[in-house]
Amino acid sequence: MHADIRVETDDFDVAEEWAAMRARLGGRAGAVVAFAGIVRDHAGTDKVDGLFLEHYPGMTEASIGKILAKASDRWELTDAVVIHRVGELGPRDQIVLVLVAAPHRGDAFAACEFIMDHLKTDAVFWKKEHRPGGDIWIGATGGDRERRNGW
Amino acid sequence: MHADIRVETDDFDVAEEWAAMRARLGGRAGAVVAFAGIVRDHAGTDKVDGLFLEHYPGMTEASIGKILAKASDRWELTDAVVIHRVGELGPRDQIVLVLVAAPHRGDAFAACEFIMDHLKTDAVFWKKEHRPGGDIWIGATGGDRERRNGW
Amino acid sequence: MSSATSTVVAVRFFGSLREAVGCDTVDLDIEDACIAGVRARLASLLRADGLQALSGQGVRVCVNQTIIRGNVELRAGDEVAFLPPVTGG
Amino acid sequence: MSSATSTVVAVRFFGSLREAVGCDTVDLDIEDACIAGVRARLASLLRADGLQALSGQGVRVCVNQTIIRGNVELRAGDEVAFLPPVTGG
Repeated sequence: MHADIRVETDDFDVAEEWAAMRARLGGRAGAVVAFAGIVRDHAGTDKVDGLFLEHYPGMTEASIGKILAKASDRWELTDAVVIHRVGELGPRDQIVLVLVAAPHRGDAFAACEFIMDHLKTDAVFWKKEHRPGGDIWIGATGGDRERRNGW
Repeated sequence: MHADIRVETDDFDVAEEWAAMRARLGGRAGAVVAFAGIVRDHAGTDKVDGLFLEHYPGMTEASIGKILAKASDRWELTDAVVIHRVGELGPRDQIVLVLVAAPHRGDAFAACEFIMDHLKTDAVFWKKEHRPGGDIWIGATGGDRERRNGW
Repeated sequence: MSSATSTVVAVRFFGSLREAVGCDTVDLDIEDACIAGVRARLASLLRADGLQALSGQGVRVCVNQTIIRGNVELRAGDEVAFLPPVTGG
Repeated sequence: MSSATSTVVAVRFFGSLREAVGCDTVDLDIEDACIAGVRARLASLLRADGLQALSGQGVRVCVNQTIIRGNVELRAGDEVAFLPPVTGG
Protein backbone atom coordinates (compact mmCIF):
# COMPACT_ATOMS: atom_id res chain seq x y z
CA MET A 1 0.00 0.00 0.00
CA HIS A 2 1.21 3.50 -0.84
CA ALA A 3 0.77 5.71 2.24
CA ASP A 4 1.35 9.41 2.64
CA ILE A 5 0.99 11.45 5.84
CA ARG A 6 1.38 15.22 6.01
CA VAL A 7 0.82 17.75 8.75
CA GLU A 8 1.01 21.29 7.41
CA THR A 9 -0.13 24.84 8.02
CA ASP A 10 -0.83 25.48 4.33
CA ASP A 11 -4.17 24.65 2.78
CA PHE A 12 -4.35 21.48 0.68
CA ASP A 13 -5.79 21.11 -2.80
CA VAL A 14 -8.18 18.15 -3.02
CA ALA A 15 -7.96 18.20 -6.82
CA GLU A 16 -4.19 17.83 -6.76
CA GLU A 17 -4.22 15.04 -4.18
CA TRP A 18 -7.01 13.22 -6.00
CA ALA A 19 -5.19 13.45 -9.34
CA ALA A 20 -1.92 12.27 -7.79
CA MET A 21 -3.64 9.27 -6.24
CA ARG A 22 -5.42 8.41 -9.45
CA ALA A 23 -2.11 8.53 -11.31
CA ARG A 24 -0.72 5.96 -8.86
CA LEU A 25 -3.67 3.56 -9.18
CA GLY A 26 -3.26 0.49 -11.31
CA GLY A 27 -6.17 -1.41 -12.79
CA ARG A 28 -6.74 -3.12 -9.43
CA ALA A 29 -8.38 -0.20 -7.63
CA GLY A 30 -12.10 0.09 -8.24
CA ALA A 31 -12.97 2.60 -5.54
CA VAL A 32 -11.67 5.90 -4.23
CA VAL A 33 -13.23 7.49 -1.15
CA ALA A 34 -12.31 10.96 0.04
CA PHE A 35 -13.28 12.69 3.25
CA ALA A 36 -12.66 16.38 3.80
CA GLY A 37 -13.34 18.02 7.14
CA ILE A 38 -14.33 21.67 7.01
CA VAL A 39 -14.37 24.15 9.88
CA ARG A 40 -17.96 24.90 10.83
CA ASP A 41 -19.12 28.28 12.03
CA HIS A 42 -20.77 26.85 15.13
CA ALA A 43 -20.51 24.03 17.67
CA GLY A 44 -23.92 23.07 19.01
CA THR A 45 -25.59 26.42 19.63
CA ASP A 46 -22.33 28.35 20.05
CA LYS A 47 -20.84 30.47 17.33
CA VAL A 48 -17.26 29.53 16.47
CA ASP A 49 -15.00 32.21 15.00
CA GLY A 50 -12.12 29.88 14.27
CA LEU A 51 -9.78 27.18 15.50
CA PHE A 52 -6.20 26.80 16.54
CA LEU A 53 -4.66 23.37 15.90
CA GLU A 54 -1.42 22.28 17.54
CA HIS A 55 0.64 19.14 17.01
CA TYR A 56 3.79 17.40 18.24
CA PRO A 57 6.04 17.12 15.17
CA GLY A 58 7.16 13.54 14.70
CA MET A 59 4.84 12.00 17.27
CA THR A 60 1.73 13.25 15.46
CA GLU A 61 2.81 11.75 12.14
CA ALA A 62 3.67 8.49 13.93
CA SER A 63 0.22 8.41 15.58
CA ILE A 64 -1.42 8.78 12.16
CA GLY A 65 0.90 6.09 10.77
CA LYS A 66 -0.37 3.65 13.41
CA ILE A 67 -3.95 4.38 12.40
CA LEU A 68 -3.16 3.75 8.73
CA ALA A 69 -1.37 0.51 9.60
CA LYS A 70 -4.42 -0.71 11.52
CA ALA A 71 -6.70 0.18 8.61
CA SER A 72 -4.39 -1.54 6.16
CA ASP A 73 -4.33 -4.71 8.31
CA ARG A 74 -8.09 -4.78 8.37
CA TRP A 75 -9.05 -3.93 4.80
CA GLU A 76 -7.51 -4.47 1.40
CA LEU A 77 -6.25 -1.01 0.42
CA THR A 78 -4.04 0.14 -2.41
CA ASP A 79 -3.42 3.74 -1.34
CA ALA A 80 -4.04 6.04 1.62
CA VAL A 81 -3.29 9.74 2.10
CA VAL A 82 -3.91 11.78 5.24
CA ILE A 83 -3.32 15.51 5.30
CA HIS A 84 -4.04 17.40 8.50
CA ARG A 85 -3.67 21.12 8.88
CA VAL A 86 -2.40 22.90 11.98
CA GLY A 87 -2.27 26.53 13.04
CA GLU A 88 -5.06 29.10 12.81
CA LEU A 89 -8.11 28.14 10.75
CA GLY A 90 -11.29 30.09 10.04
CA PRO A 91 -14.85 28.92 9.35
CA ARG A 92 -15.15 27.14 5.98
CA ASP A 93 -11.42 26.36 5.90
CA GLN A 94 -10.46 22.78 5.09
CA ILE A 95 -8.91 21.07 8.09
CA VAL A 96 -8.34 17.42 7.18
CA LEU A 97 -8.30 15.20 4.10
CA VAL A 98 -8.44 11.40 4.10
CA LEU A 99 -8.14 9.73 0.70
CA VAL A 100 -8.33 5.95 0.34
CA ALA A 101 -8.24 3.68 -2.71
CA ALA A 102 -9.18 0.00 -2.67
CA PRO A 103 -10.16 -2.76 -5.06
CA HIS A 104 -13.69 -2.79 -3.58
CA ARG A 105 -15.92 0.02 -2.43
CA GLY A 106 -16.89 -1.54 0.90
CA ASP A 107 -13.24 -1.60 1.96
CA ALA A 108 -12.64 1.97 0.78
CA PHE A 109 -15.66 3.35 2.67
CA ALA A 110 -14.93 1.43 5.87
CA ALA A 111 -11.23 2.29 5.92
CA CYS A 112 -11.82 6.00 5.23
CA GLU A 113 -14.38 6.29 8.04
CA PHE A 114 -12.23 4.18 10.40
CA ILE A 115 -9.22 6.43 9.77
CA MET A 116 -11.29 9.57 10.30
CA ASP A 117 -12.88 8.27 13.52
CA HIS A 118 -9.46 7.36 14.89
CA LEU A 119 -7.94 10.70 13.86
CA LYS A 120 -10.49 12.31 16.18
CA THR A 121 -9.54 10.23 19.20
CA ASP A 122 -6.04 8.78 18.73
CA ALA A 123 -4.07 11.22 16.58
CA VAL A 124 -1.90 13.68 18.49
CA PHE A 125 -3.55 17.07 17.91
CA TRP A 126 -4.90 19.69 20.24
CA LYS A 127 -7.72 21.94 19.13
CA LYS A 128 -8.76 25.27 20.59
CA GLU A 129 -11.99 26.90 19.48
CA HIS A 130 -12.29 30.68 19.36
CA ARG A 131 -15.80 31.46 20.60
CA PRO A 132 -17.35 34.85 21.33
CA GLY A 133 -17.14 34.05 25.07
CA GLY A 134 -13.46 33.13 24.88
CA ASP A 135 -11.14 30.34 23.78
CA ILE A 136 -11.88 26.72 24.70
CA TRP A 137 -9.58 23.71 24.38
CA ILE A 138 -11.59 20.84 22.96
CA GLY A 139 -11.21 17.18 23.94
CA ALA A 140 -12.52 14.23 21.94
CA THR A 141 -16.24 14.06 22.70
CA GLY A 142 -18.08 11.08 24.15
CA GLY A 143 -19.62 10.64 20.71
CA ASP A 144 -16.17 10.57 19.11
CA ARG A 145 -15.00 7.88 21.52
CA GLU A 146 -18.16 5.84 20.94
CA ARG A 147 -17.64 5.99 17.19
CA ARG A 148 -14.03 4.87 17.58
CA ASN A 149 -14.90 2.09 20.01
CA GLY A 150 -17.58 0.85 17.63
CA TRP A 151 -14.92 -0.40 15.21
CA MET B 1 -30.58 20.24 0.11
CA HIS B 2 -28.94 21.05 -3.21
CA ALA B 3 -29.07 17.96 -5.44
CA ASP B 4 -27.60 17.40 -8.86
CA ILE B 5 -27.96 14.28 -11.02
CA ARG B 6 -26.19 13.81 -14.33
CA VAL B 7 -25.91 10.86 -16.70
CA GLU B 8 -23.32 11.53 -19.41
CA THR B 9 -20.95 9.86 -21.83
CA ASP B 10 -18.17 12.39 -21.17
CA ASP B 11 -15.69 11.92 -18.36
CA PHE B 12 -16.20 14.00 -15.23
CA ASP B 13 -13.63 16.09 -13.41
CA VAL B 14 -13.65 15.37 -9.67
CA ALA B 15 -11.72 18.58 -9.00
CA GLU B 16 -14.35 20.70 -10.73
CA GLU B 17 -17.27 19.01 -8.99
CA TRP B 18 -15.56 19.20 -5.62
CA ALA B 19 -14.78 22.91 -6.07
CA ALA B 20 -18.35 23.65 -7.19
CA MET B 21 -19.77 21.87 -4.15
CA ARG B 22 -17.38 23.64 -1.82
CA ALA B 23 -18.42 26.99 -3.28
CA ARG B 24 -22.06 26.15 -2.44
CA LEU B 25 -21.36 25.13 1.16
CA GLY B 26 -22.21 27.53 3.91
CA GLY B 27 -20.63 27.40 7.35
CA ARG B 28 -23.02 24.59 8.33
CA ALA B 29 -21.31 21.77 6.43
CA GLY B 30 -18.44 20.17 8.32
CA ALA B 31 -17.96 17.09 6.15
CA VAL B 32 -17.64 16.26 2.47
CA VAL B 33 -17.41 12.63 1.34
CA ALA B 34 -16.70 11.66 -2.24
CA PHE B 35 -16.83 8.23 -3.82
CA ALA B 36 -15.46 7.57 -7.29
CA GLY B 37 -15.93 4.23 -9.00
CA ILE B 38 -13.18 3.23 -11.41
CA VAL B 39 -13.35 0.49 -14.03
CA ARG B 40 -11.13 -2.40 -12.93
CA ASP B 41 -9.15 -4.54 -15.35
CA HIS B 42 -10.58 -7.78 -13.98
CA ALA B 43 -13.68 -9.28 -12.37
CA GLY B 44 -12.78 -12.15 -10.07
CA THR B 45 -10.19 -14.09 -12.05
CA ASP B 46 -11.42 -12.90 -15.46
CA LYS B 47 -9.71 -10.15 -17.39
CA VAL B 48 -12.04 -7.30 -18.34
CA ASP B 49 -11.18 -5.25 -21.42
CA GLY B 50 -13.91 -2.69 -20.89
CA LEU B 51 -17.55 -1.97 -20.20
CA PHE B 52 -20.61 -0.76 -22.03
CA LEU B 53 -23.14 1.13 -19.93
CA GLU B 54 -26.68 1.77 -21.12
CA HIS B 55 -29.47 3.83 -19.53
CA TYR B 56 -33.08 4.83 -20.07
CA PRO B 57 -33.03 8.63 -20.38
CA GLY B 58 -35.49 10.17 -17.96
CA MET B 59 -36.23 7.03 -16.02
CA THR B 60 -32.59 6.57 -14.99
CA GLU B 61 -32.33 10.11 -13.62
CA ALA B 62 -35.66 9.62 -11.81
CA SER B 63 -34.40 6.36 -10.25
CA ILE B 64 -31.32 8.19 -8.93
CA GLY B 65 -33.54 11.01 -7.68
CA LYS B 66 -35.51 8.52 -5.57
CA ILE B 67 -32.29 7.22 -4.02
CA LEU B 68 -31.16 10.77 -3.14
CA ALA B 69 -34.58 11.53 -1.65
CA LYS B 70 -34.35 8.45 0.57
CA ALA B 71 -30.85 9.42 1.69
CA SER B 72 -31.96 12.96 2.39
CA ASP B 73 -34.91 11.71 4.48
CA ARG B 74 -32.62 9.57 6.53
CA TRP B 75 -29.61 11.81 7.13
CA GLU B 76 -29.07 15.56 7.49
CA LEU B 77 -27.42 16.53 4.20
CA THR B 78 -26.65 19.91 2.69
CA ASP B 79 -25.61 18.84 -0.81
CA ALA B 80 -25.52 15.72 -3.00
CA VAL B 81 -24.18 15.21 -6.52
CA VAL B 82 -24.36 11.99 -8.54
CA ILE B 83 -22.66 11.71 -11.93
CA HIS B 84 -22.89 8.40 -13.76
CA ARG B 85 -21.24 7.73 -17.08
CA VAL B 86 -22.73 5.66 -19.89
CA GLY B 87 -21.37 4.30 -23.17
CA GLU B 88 -18.04 2.56 -23.73
CA LEU B 89 -15.53 2.69 -20.86
CA GLY B 90 -12.06 1.19 -20.58
CA PRO B 91 -10.07 -0.06 -17.58
CA ARG B 92 -9.07 2.79 -15.22
CA ASP B 93 -11.82 5.05 -16.56
CA GLN B 94 -13.98 6.79 -13.98
CA ILE B 95 -17.53 5.47 -14.06
CA VAL B 96 -19.44 7.08 -11.19
CA LEU B 97 -19.04 9.95 -8.73
CA VAL B 98 -21.08 10.44 -5.56
CA LEU B 99 -20.38 13.63 -3.61
CA VAL B 100 -22.17 14.39 -0.35
CA ALA B 101 -21.86 17.26 2.11
CA ALA B 102 -23.34 17.25 5.61
CA PRO B 103 -22.98 19.07 8.90
CA HIS B 104 -21.56 15.90 10.51
CA ARG B 105 -19.19 13.29 9.16
CA GLY B 106 -21.25 10.27 10.22
CA ASP B 107 -24.15 11.45 8.08
CA ALA B 108 -21.92 12.21 5.10
CA PHE B 109 -20.23 8.78 5.20
CA ALA B 110 -23.48 6.87 5.68
CA ALA B 111 -25.37 8.75 2.98
CA CYS B 112 -22.57 8.44 0.42
CA GLU B 113 -22.29 4.68 0.94
CA PHE B 114 -26.09 4.26 1.00
CA ILE B 115 -26.40 6.13 -2.31
CA MET B 116 -23.62 4.07 -3.89
CA ASP B 117 -25.06 0.76 -2.67
CA HIS B 118 -28.48 1.69 -4.05
CA LEU B 119 -27.03 2.87 -7.37
CA LYS B 120 -25.74 -0.70 -7.81
CA THR B 121 -29.14 -2.30 -7.29
CA ASP B 122 -31.91 0.25 -7.89
CA ALA B 123 -30.65 2.74 -10.47
CA VAL B 124 -31.69 2.02 -14.05
CA PHE B 125 -28.44 1.06 -15.80
CA TRP B 126 -27.37 -1.99 -17.73
CA LYS B 127 -23.74 -3.01 -17.83
CA LYS B 128 -22.00 -5.27 -20.30
CA GLU B 129 -18.44 -6.43 -19.67
CA HIS B 130 -16.09 -7.07 -22.56
CA ARG B 131 -14.10 -10.16 -21.60
CA PRO B 132 -11.61 -12.12 -23.68
CA GLY B 133 -14.20 -14.93 -23.97
CA GLY B 134 -16.95 -12.59 -25.15
CA ASP B 135 -19.38 -9.98 -23.86
CA ILE B 136 -21.42 -10.60 -20.71
CA TRP B 137 -24.38 -8.61 -19.41
CA ILE B 138 -23.95 -8.13 -15.67
CA GLY B 139 -26.76 -8.16 -13.11
CA ALA B 140 -26.50 -6.84 -9.57
CA THR B 141 -24.66 -9.51 -7.60
CA GLY B 142 -25.91 -11.27 -4.49
CA GLY B 143 -23.32 -9.25 -2.58
CA ASP B 144 -24.70 -6.01 -4.02
CA ARG B 145 -28.23 -6.93 -2.97
CA GLU B 146 -27.07 -7.91 0.51
CA ARG B 147 -25.29 -4.58 0.90
CA ARG B 148 -28.41 -2.71 -0.20
CA ASN B 149 -30.71 -4.76 2.03
CA GLY B 150 -28.40 -4.15 4.97
CA TRP B 151 -29.51 -0.50 5.11
CA MET C 1 -59.94 -4.55 -23.01
CA SER C 2 -60.12 -4.98 -26.79
CA SER C 3 -61.12 -2.18 -29.14
CA ALA C 4 -62.17 -2.20 -32.75
CA THR C 5 -59.85 0.68 -33.67
CA SER C 6 -56.10 0.05 -33.51
CA THR C 7 -53.69 1.79 -31.12
CA VAL C 8 -50.06 2.66 -31.85
CA VAL C 9 -47.63 2.43 -28.96
CA ALA C 10 -43.83 2.63 -28.85
CA VAL C 11 -42.09 -0.42 -27.46
CA ARG C 12 -38.51 -0.18 -26.22
CA PHE C 13 -36.00 -2.84 -25.28
CA PHE C 14 -32.91 -2.30 -23.14
CA GLY C 15 -29.63 -4.03 -22.42
CA SER C 16 -29.60 -7.78 -23.00
CA LEU C 17 -33.23 -7.64 -24.20
CA ARG C 18 -32.33 -5.11 -26.89
CA GLU C 19 -29.69 -7.53 -28.10
CA ALA C 20 -31.96 -10.59 -27.81
CA VAL C 21 -34.76 -8.90 -29.72
CA GLY C 22 -32.37 -7.26 -32.16
CA CYS C 23 -34.17 -3.92 -31.93
CA ASP C 24 -34.09 -0.75 -29.89
CA THR C 25 -37.55 0.74 -30.40
CA VAL C 26 -40.50 -0.38 -32.48
CA ASP C 27 -43.86 1.32 -33.05
CA LEU C 28 -46.53 -1.36 -32.73
CA ASP C 29 -50.06 -1.12 -34.00
CA ILE C 30 -51.94 -3.24 -31.46
CA GLU C 31 -55.54 -4.41 -31.60
CA ASP C 32 -55.84 -5.10 -27.91
CA ALA C 33 -54.81 -1.86 -26.16
CA CYS C 34 -53.03 -3.38 -23.17
CA ILE C 35 -49.76 -5.11 -22.22
CA ALA C 36 -51.22 -8.49 -23.19
CA GLY C 37 -51.97 -6.98 -26.59
CA VAL C 38 -48.36 -5.86 -26.92
CA ARG C 39 -47.14 -9.34 -26.01
CA ALA C 40 -49.52 -10.94 -28.51
CA ARG C 41 -48.33 -8.63 -31.24
CA LEU C 42 -44.67 -9.26 -30.36
CA ALA C 43 -45.32 -13.04 -30.50
CA SER C 44 -46.23 -12.67 -34.15
CA LEU C 45 -43.14 -10.53 -34.88
CA LEU C 46 -40.20 -11.90 -32.91
CA ARG C 47 -38.12 -15.01 -33.14
CA ALA C 48 -38.69 -17.53 -30.34
CA ASP C 49 -35.47 -16.70 -28.44
CA GLY C 50 -36.16 -12.97 -28.46
CA LEU C 51 -39.71 -13.57 -27.26
CA GLN C 52 -38.53 -15.93 -24.54
CA ALA C 53 -36.02 -13.33 -23.27
CA LEU C 54 -38.91 -10.90 -22.66
CA SER C 55 -40.42 -13.36 -20.17
CA GLY C 56 -37.08 -14.07 -18.49
CA GLN C 57 -36.48 -13.84 -14.75
CA GLY C 58 -36.31 -10.32 -13.39
CA VAL C 59 -37.62 -8.65 -16.54
CA ARG C 60 -39.79 -5.67 -15.67
CA VAL C 61 -42.29 -3.85 -17.82
CA CYS C 62 -42.69 -0.07 -17.77
CA VAL C 63 -45.41 2.14 -19.15
CA ASN C 64 -44.31 5.74 -19.60
CA GLN C 65 -41.26 5.09 -17.43
CA THR C 66 -43.20 3.65 -14.50
CA ILE C 67 -42.81 -0.01 -13.61
CA ILE C 68 -46.15 -1.83 -13.73
CA ARG C 69 -47.24 -5.29 -12.68
CA GLY C 70 -49.59 -7.54 -14.62
CA ASN C 71 -51.73 -6.19 -17.41
CA VAL C 72 -52.69 -2.52 -17.79
CA GLU C 73 -54.58 -0.62 -20.46
CA LEU C 74 -52.65 1.48 -22.96
CA ARG C 75 -53.45 4.60 -24.95
CA ALA C 76 -52.11 5.73 -28.28
CA GLY C 77 -48.63 7.23 -27.84
CA ASP C 78 -47.83 5.31 -24.67
CA GLU C 79 -44.27 4.09 -24.31
CA VAL C 80 -43.86 0.50 -23.18
CA ALA C 81 -40.41 -0.69 -22.14
CA PHE C 82 -38.95 -4.07 -21.30
CA LEU C 83 -36.15 -3.83 -18.74
CA PRO C 84 -33.77 -6.64 -17.79
CA PRO C 85 -32.29 -6.63 -14.25
CA VAL C 86 -30.37 -3.42 -13.65
CA THR C 87 -26.88 -2.80 -12.37
CA GLY C 88 -25.10 0.51 -12.06
CA GLY C 89 -21.74 1.81 -10.83
CA MET D 1 17.32 6.22 40.87
CA SER D 2 19.16 9.29 42.11
CA SER D 3 22.58 10.24 40.85
CA ALA D 4 25.17 12.61 42.17
CA THR D 5 25.75 14.22 38.76
CA SER D 6 22.91 16.27 37.27
CA THR D 7 21.08 15.41 34.05
CA VAL D 8 19.66 17.90 31.55
CA VAL D 9 16.43 16.91 29.81
CA ALA D 10 14.08 18.92 27.60
CA VAL D 11 10.52 19.20 28.89
CA ARG D 12 7.72 20.17 26.50
CA PHE D 13 4.14 21.19 27.17
CA PHE D 14 1.34 21.07 24.61
CA GLY D 15 -2.11 22.56 24.11
CA SER D 16 -3.89 23.63 27.28
CA LEU D 17 -0.86 22.56 29.35
CA ARG D 18 1.41 24.87 27.39
CA GLU D 19 -0.96 27.69 28.21
CA ALA D 20 -1.37 26.66 31.87
CA VAL D 21 2.37 26.42 32.40
CA GLY D 22 3.07 29.50 30.27
CA CYS D 23 5.94 27.81 28.47
CA ASP D 24 6.55 25.69 25.40
CA THR D 25 9.86 23.96 26.13
CA VAL D 26 12.23 24.18 29.05
CA ASP D 27 15.62 22.53 29.59
CA LEU D 28 15.67 21.18 33.13
CA ASP D 29 18.72 20.20 35.08
CA ILE D 30 17.39 17.43 37.30
CA GLU D 31 19.09 15.71 40.20
CA ASP D 32 16.93 12.64 40.17
CA ALA D 33 17.12 11.29 36.58
CA CYS D 34 13.54 10.07 36.24
CA ILE D 35 10.00 11.36 35.71
CA ALA D 36 9.58 11.87 39.46
CA GLY D 37 12.71 14.00 39.36
CA VAL D 38 11.20 16.11 36.57
CA ARG D 39 8.01 16.57 38.59
CA ALA D 40 10.01 17.52 41.70
CA ARG D 41 11.98 20.08 39.72
CA LEU D 42 8.82 21.48 38.12
CA ALA D 43 7.22 21.81 41.57
CA SER D 44 9.94 24.24 42.52
CA LEU D 45 9.56 26.24 39.28
CA LEU D 46 5.86 26.45 38.41
CA ARG D 47 2.93 28.29 39.90
CA ALA D 48 0.42 26.06 41.67
CA ASP D 49 -2.19 26.15 38.88
CA GLY D 50 0.33 25.21 36.22
CA LEU D 51 1.60 22.36 38.35
CA GLN D 52 -1.91 21.15 39.06
CA ALA D 53 -2.74 21.11 35.34
CA LEU D 54 0.11 18.63 34.73
CA SER D 55 -1.63 16.14 37.04
CA GLY D 56 -5.04 16.71 35.47
CA GLN D 57 -7.32 13.96 34.19
CA GLY D 58 -6.20 12.41 30.92
CA VAL D 59 -2.75 14.02 30.91
CA ARG D 60 -0.18 11.65 29.43
CA VAL D 61 3.59 11.74 29.76
CA CYS D 62 5.92 10.90 26.87
CA VAL D 63 9.61 10.18 26.80
CA ASN D 64 11.17 10.61 23.39
CA GLN D 65 7.71 10.64 21.81
CA THR D 66 6.56 7.39 23.40
CA ILE D 67 3.82 7.44 26.01
CA ILE D 68 5.00 5.95 29.30
CA ARG D 69 3.21 4.98 32.49
CA GLY D 70 4.50 5.58 35.98
CA ASN D 71 8.08 6.51 36.61
CA VAL D 72 10.92 5.73 34.20
CA GLU D 73 14.61 6.56 34.21
CA LEU D 74 15.89 9.37 32.01
CA ARG D 75 19.19 10.08 30.30
CA ALA D 76 20.76 13.37 29.37
CA GLY D 77 19.16 14.72 26.19
CA ASP D 78 15.87 12.87 26.67
CA GLU D 79 12.73 14.74 25.70
CA VAL D 80 9.88 14.58 28.19
CA ALA D 81 6.46 15.85 27.08
CA PHE D 82 3.21 16.47 28.89
CA LEU D 83 0.17 15.91 26.65
CA PRO D 84 -3.40 16.88 27.47
CA PRO D 85 -6.23 14.80 25.92
CA VAL D 86 -5.99 14.89 22.13
CA THR D 87 -8.55 15.70 19.48
CA GLY D 88 -7.98 15.92 15.75
CA GLY D 89 -10.07 16.61 12.64
